[in-house]
Amino acid sequence: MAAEKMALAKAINESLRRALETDPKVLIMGEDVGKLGGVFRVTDGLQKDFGESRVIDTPLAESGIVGTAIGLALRGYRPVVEIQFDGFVFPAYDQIVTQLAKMHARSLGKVKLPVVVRIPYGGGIGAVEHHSESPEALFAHVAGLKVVSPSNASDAYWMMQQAIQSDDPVIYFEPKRRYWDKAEVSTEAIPDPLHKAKVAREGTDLTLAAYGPMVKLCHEVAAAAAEEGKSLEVLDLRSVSPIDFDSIQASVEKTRRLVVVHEAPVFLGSGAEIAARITERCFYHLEAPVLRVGGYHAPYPPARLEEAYLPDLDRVLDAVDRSLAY
Amino acid sequence: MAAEKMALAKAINESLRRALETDPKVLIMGEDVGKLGGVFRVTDGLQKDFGESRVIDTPLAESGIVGTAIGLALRGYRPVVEIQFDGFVFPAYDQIVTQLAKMHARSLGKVKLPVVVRIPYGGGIGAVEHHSESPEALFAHVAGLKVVSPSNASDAYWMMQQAIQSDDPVIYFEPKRRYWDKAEVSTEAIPDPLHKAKVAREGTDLTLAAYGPMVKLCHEVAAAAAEEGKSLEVLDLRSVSPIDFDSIQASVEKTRRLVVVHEAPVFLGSGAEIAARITERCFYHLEAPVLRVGGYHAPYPPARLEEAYLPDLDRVLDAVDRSLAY
Amino acid sequence: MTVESTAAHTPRRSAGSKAGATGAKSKRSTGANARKSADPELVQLLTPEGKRVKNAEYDKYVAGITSEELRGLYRDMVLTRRFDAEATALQRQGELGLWASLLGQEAAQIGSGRALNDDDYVFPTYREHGVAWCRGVDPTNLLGMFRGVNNGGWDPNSNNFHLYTIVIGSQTLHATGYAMGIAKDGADSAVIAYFGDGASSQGDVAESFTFSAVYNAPVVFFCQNNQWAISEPTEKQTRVPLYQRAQGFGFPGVRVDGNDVLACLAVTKWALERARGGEGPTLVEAFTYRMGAHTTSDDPTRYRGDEERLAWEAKDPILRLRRYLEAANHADEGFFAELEAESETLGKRVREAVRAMPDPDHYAIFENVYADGHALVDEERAQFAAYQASFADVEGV
Amino acid sequence: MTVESTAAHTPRRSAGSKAGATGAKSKRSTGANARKSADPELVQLLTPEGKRVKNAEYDKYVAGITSEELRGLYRDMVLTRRFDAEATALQRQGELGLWASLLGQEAAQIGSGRALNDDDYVFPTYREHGVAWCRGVDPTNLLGMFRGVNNGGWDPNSNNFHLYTIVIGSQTLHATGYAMGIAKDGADSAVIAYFGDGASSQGDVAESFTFSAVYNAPVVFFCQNNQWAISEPTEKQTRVPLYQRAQGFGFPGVRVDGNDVLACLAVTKWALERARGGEGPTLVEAFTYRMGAHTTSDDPTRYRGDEERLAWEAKDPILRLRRYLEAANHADEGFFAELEAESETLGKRVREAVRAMPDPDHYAIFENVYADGHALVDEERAQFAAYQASFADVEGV
Ligand SMILES: Cc1ncc(C[n+]2csc(CCOP(=O)(O)OP(=O)(O)O)c2C)c(N)n1
Ligand SMILES: Cc1ncc(C[n+]2csc(CCOP(=O)(O)OP(=O)(O)O)c2C)c(N)n1
Ligand SMILES: [Mg+2]
Ligand SMILES: [Mg+2]
Repeated sequence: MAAEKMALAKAINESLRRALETDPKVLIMGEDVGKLGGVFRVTDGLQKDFGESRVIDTPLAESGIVGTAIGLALRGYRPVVEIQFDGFVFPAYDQIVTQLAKMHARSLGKVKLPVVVRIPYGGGIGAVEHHSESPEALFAHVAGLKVVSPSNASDAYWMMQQAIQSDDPVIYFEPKRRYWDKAEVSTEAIPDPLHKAKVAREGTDLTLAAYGPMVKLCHEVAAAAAEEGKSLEVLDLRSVSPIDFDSIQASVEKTRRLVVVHEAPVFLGSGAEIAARITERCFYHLEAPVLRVGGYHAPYPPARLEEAYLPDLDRVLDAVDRSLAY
Repeated sequence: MAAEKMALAKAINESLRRALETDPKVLIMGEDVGKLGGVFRVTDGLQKDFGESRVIDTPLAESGIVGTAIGLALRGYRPVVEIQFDGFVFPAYDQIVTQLAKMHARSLGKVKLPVVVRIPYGGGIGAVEHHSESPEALFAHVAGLKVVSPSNASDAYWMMQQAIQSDDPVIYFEPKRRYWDKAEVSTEAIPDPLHKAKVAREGTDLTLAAYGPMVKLCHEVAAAAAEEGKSLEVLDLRSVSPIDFDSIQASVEKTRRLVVVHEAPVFLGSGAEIAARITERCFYHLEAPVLRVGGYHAPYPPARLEEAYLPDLDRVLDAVDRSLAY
Repeated sequence: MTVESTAAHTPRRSAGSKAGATGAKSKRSTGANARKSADPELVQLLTPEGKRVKNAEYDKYVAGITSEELRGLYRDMVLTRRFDAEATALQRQGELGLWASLLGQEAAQIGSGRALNDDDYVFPTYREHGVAWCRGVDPTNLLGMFRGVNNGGWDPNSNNFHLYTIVIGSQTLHATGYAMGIAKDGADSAVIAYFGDGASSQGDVAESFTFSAVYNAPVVFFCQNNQWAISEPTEKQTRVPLYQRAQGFGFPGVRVDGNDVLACLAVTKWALERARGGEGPTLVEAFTYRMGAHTTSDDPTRYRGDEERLAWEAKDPILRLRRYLEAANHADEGFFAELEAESETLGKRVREAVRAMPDPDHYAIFENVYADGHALVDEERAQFAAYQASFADVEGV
Repeated sequence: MTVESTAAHTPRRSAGSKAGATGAKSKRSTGANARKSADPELVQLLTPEGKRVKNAEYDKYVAGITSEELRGLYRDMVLTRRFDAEATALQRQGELGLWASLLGQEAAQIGSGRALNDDDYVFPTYREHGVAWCRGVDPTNLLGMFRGVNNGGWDPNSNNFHLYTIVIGSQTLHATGYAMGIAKDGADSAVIAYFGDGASSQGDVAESFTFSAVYNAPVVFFCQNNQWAISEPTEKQTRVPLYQRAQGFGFPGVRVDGNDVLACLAVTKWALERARGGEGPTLVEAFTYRMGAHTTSDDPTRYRGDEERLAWEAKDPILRLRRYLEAANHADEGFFAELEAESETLGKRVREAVRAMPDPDHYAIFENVYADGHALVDEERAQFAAYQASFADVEGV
């Protein structure tokens, strides 16, 4: 059973299971991760099979979860902690930014903190407040953290393996609205490096760069554009810290146009950094400024407005047209 | 005594005093703000003159400080809270991001939270860990907050008046290494709007954009460049949310070159947004990519390394040269 | 439909307000350690069988309660449960995206809610539909966020009932700050902050205990221990009864039978009186049970069995009061029949109001982000308008 | 210079380890409520005058203590104070950027530090120089961050002494997690987490109480209540004695005379024994006094008077033990003279070591940001190198 079609949530579940099996130091921690298997069932069945001492239901306190995970890592464990929803990571922000991110440097390299923080993120599921946000830039700005987000089940599986094996803290953003999307997952494939972008679709006229939930949208955009005779390249960035600028640059040197798409607000979102750096690297190659499609500078809106708030086919196509019009 | 030369810290002190005098709803809260007058003496003498019920020493808990300030604002008060140092704002980050920033929208405008969060920030004072950071981008990315930073005593005075009068939460970043710099402060001048950038020095060859502690450096750079016959314009942005892009655009349309300088790490710092947006607005005007000078993607280093970490005259001049070389 | 109209018969100014509201002070004012609590003592005034039991300390707070007031409490609980059931049904029909049911917690909420005066202030979680009812908040207002048309949106000052807070524990600090403000104003009102057993673990809740104790703020912390935080039983949050938490912060804590509306009324009145009398914060732990799922998204069969629910059903708060009302002749058949009809009317009204609730205009995204405006929001709104207009052009062609 | 060499005479494995380490269990195992505490009771074994007083509960933990061990405790305190004074002087001379003095807190730190076994683990704040000494940490290591050449930089595993933590309260959660790990490993060691009276207000500290209680983690919370958090007296953090905080979380708290090294040793040994014996966390509040400024940047004359300091000087921890040693003939003149000389040597060594401490290479900025590397750091390092090289070019011309 080396390859199987499975949903993204199931792929993470299988990856966690494999990690628990292979390394006795791996722990799962979080609110409701045990019997319930998490509100999205990502940890389904793990406590049953690995016991309460490896799959730990914690008190309702995110700072406590990350803070004790740090202590467990100091003792030699490799905790994988779940934050139940994007909007609930902030009580843990202090522990993540001032402790998790900096302890390796503080110790001049003597301490390693192999902690993975799993955060289901993004919108599109019709949820109430604080359940649909995309705060990745708030972590990527902070040195000492690595930030990744898979777009499909296969990457979800392998990137989780790599995140757990990493000796650095990894913030692993799970595209919750893609949890139920299925894809072929080979449990024997040799994975790409964790922080390497992938050309998800080749094209010549313009590059669409995205990660997590927006990669699927970019595929749809490229397909729609193809019908109009435009050839778009889709880059799946996979990592937001570091960002694989070499791959973006290579693509842009070919297509000469770049549109970045993310759900997070555009203002100071990861697209800003990509635009700034790629413009610097490709100043004479770019035929148009790097354009960005993302959320607005507003709190994530109530469910009945999220369609208008989130990047969609038309908005990305609009940006593509604007770029091509230069 | 309508105009007086005073240090930046003293200007804030005078501005707070004026606010306490004018509006009985204004409160000062924070750790050690009372008898001690704050570790930088910014609130010196205020408790003595206005009493313990208006100038409040709080328990040592930043989330509690901001959270209770929100409650006081709901009751009609206008709290000005002090976070003792930049690196200690993170325990309050959840209250700031999920409550302070969003309650106005959550109430569809019925609730207003006129809370000012004062944060002495930035390096250059030879301090220990967590005392020299520049986290402004982490607040500017969040809708619902306004973020400002004065560069001189006069702005410090007036921007504090305006921040307190604002019905929105304002994160007021104080350039701690400039606390002792003196400038003329007129307590009767009609101030510029809070979020408007100022041309601090006119020039024609290149625009330097900065705010807070880096404005003084940019003046030094411009003076040095002038000796080499280069005419640099210095823009004091003053506000990081919103950013006055119109003023930057106007300057760049004239000079055609832009270098942004801040102490915060370059990666996803405010310079990224400025570069991205100005490139979009001025695509055909720019002779060179927008260049950025700032901190590295590393935890703020120990004091004996900060000189190498922080932007200085040579590093900014280097960027100016690189820009002019395009 | 407004609550006011449906709730008109009920005394809003605080049930049992004629009860002896003094005299308790001398006994209580020993402060922090007044309530020694080696063993959990559950304050109970009505047994599950509906028998009124004596309580030397708390009887006085409901001593003068009238039949009408008792019927009012019953009516509040029945209508709240009915509203709650309607909302659950509306979620199943797709009219709401989510619903957090209060089923089982009616006594805790109505008892505490009816202890309040109009000028007291409430900081709820996301489940205080019964308290909202007592405050006269239009239930339709509560449904907006669950339908996804807004994130709350009511004016907290209309009924001194703050917005629902979803981030667990945050509102306890807002409540404390508000109470500090009351003290500063020299006002004699009080604040009540609701939170759950799970929330008790959050740092913010501990900080609110610290601040309220240090500033002696007039706030009642009302913890509904409904035994569960989603799938986690209370043992995952604490190894001793939660009401004991208060003592270490220097104020009293008390555990009350959260399914006994009279006891909840009495204990909350006592705590509010302490607050108003300048004695500072109190923690009330209402020992109750979440009879339904955490929310409509939850599946409790994954983590708890039926026996527990059955045991708690026997302690049902509404049934218990009904037995008492009937046994003590506080209500006749006509009352119950009329209430049944009123219940139906309420259900129908809520249903209709929700179905009629319009979707917000897309431009609402850009509204109320700032009170004083923000250049970036203006720019994005303009871009959005231009983008929308581009479709109009296309459609116009 | 290493501590090991200077500290060679002192029994590192825990002073008084021969003392009866059993027997306490039966009395303590009632758990949370074992320590009823309506009034603060201060555990004291040595009066300020150096008189040994009996204590039925804690005597047994120091019952077998030898003269040599007592002299060891004295020597630890004297050398720690000397080191501390030297560091303060070095700050005045510009060799350090800042110093956080432990003056006055020697007994709390040495007493608790010497209660530990080698395989126990310590999570300090930024002021635990005396505990570091007990652990055999080279004092020079402590000075690096205050000189500004690093942010700590020692290997916590070398002496089971974690890095200093500046963000108030954070380390109590790390300590709890570490202790959870010990329990998972089935090891019989324990963890001690230091924090201050001010820190007690931080949400993180409350969360560490919750987690350690729920998981029954083998951790001792050691709060040095030195009466001040910078300029704020303890009343700004709590209105009841801090040791009482523990009870509401379900574990015992005890207040010990923090200027009495014997009492601190005994109480900490008791708490550690509880931890190792599977009885979970304990809170020890060491009631002591910060005799100096908060740090060398602080000016305490702005917020407190002399009387207070004078009152506490009479309770000086070192003087008190000296009186006892002399009165009970545990030490002679030779010992004190020798210690004075050793003290001088230590001061000299620290001075020389600090002055010899090189500034770090600029490239250190880019080191140890990540364990596995990061493309952006590599890129910035390369840019930095190119930029540096551009000067070399200029200078070369
Ligand atoms: C900070 C935060 N973390 C996690 C959640 C997700 N969540 C919503 S309700 C809940 C359980 C709350 O339990 P409790 O406090 O007992 O209240 P109850 O739901 O039982 O009324 C959780 C974990 C949240 N809303 N906020
Ligand atoms: C989160 C945080 N807020 C503020 C500070 C600034 N600060 C440093 S020490 C201190 C007082 C600490 O008091 P206490 O916990 O009693 O320890 P002590 O210094 O007395 O040993 C403060 C406010 C900090 N280091 N961390
Ligand atoms: Mg609950
Ligand atoms: Mg202290």
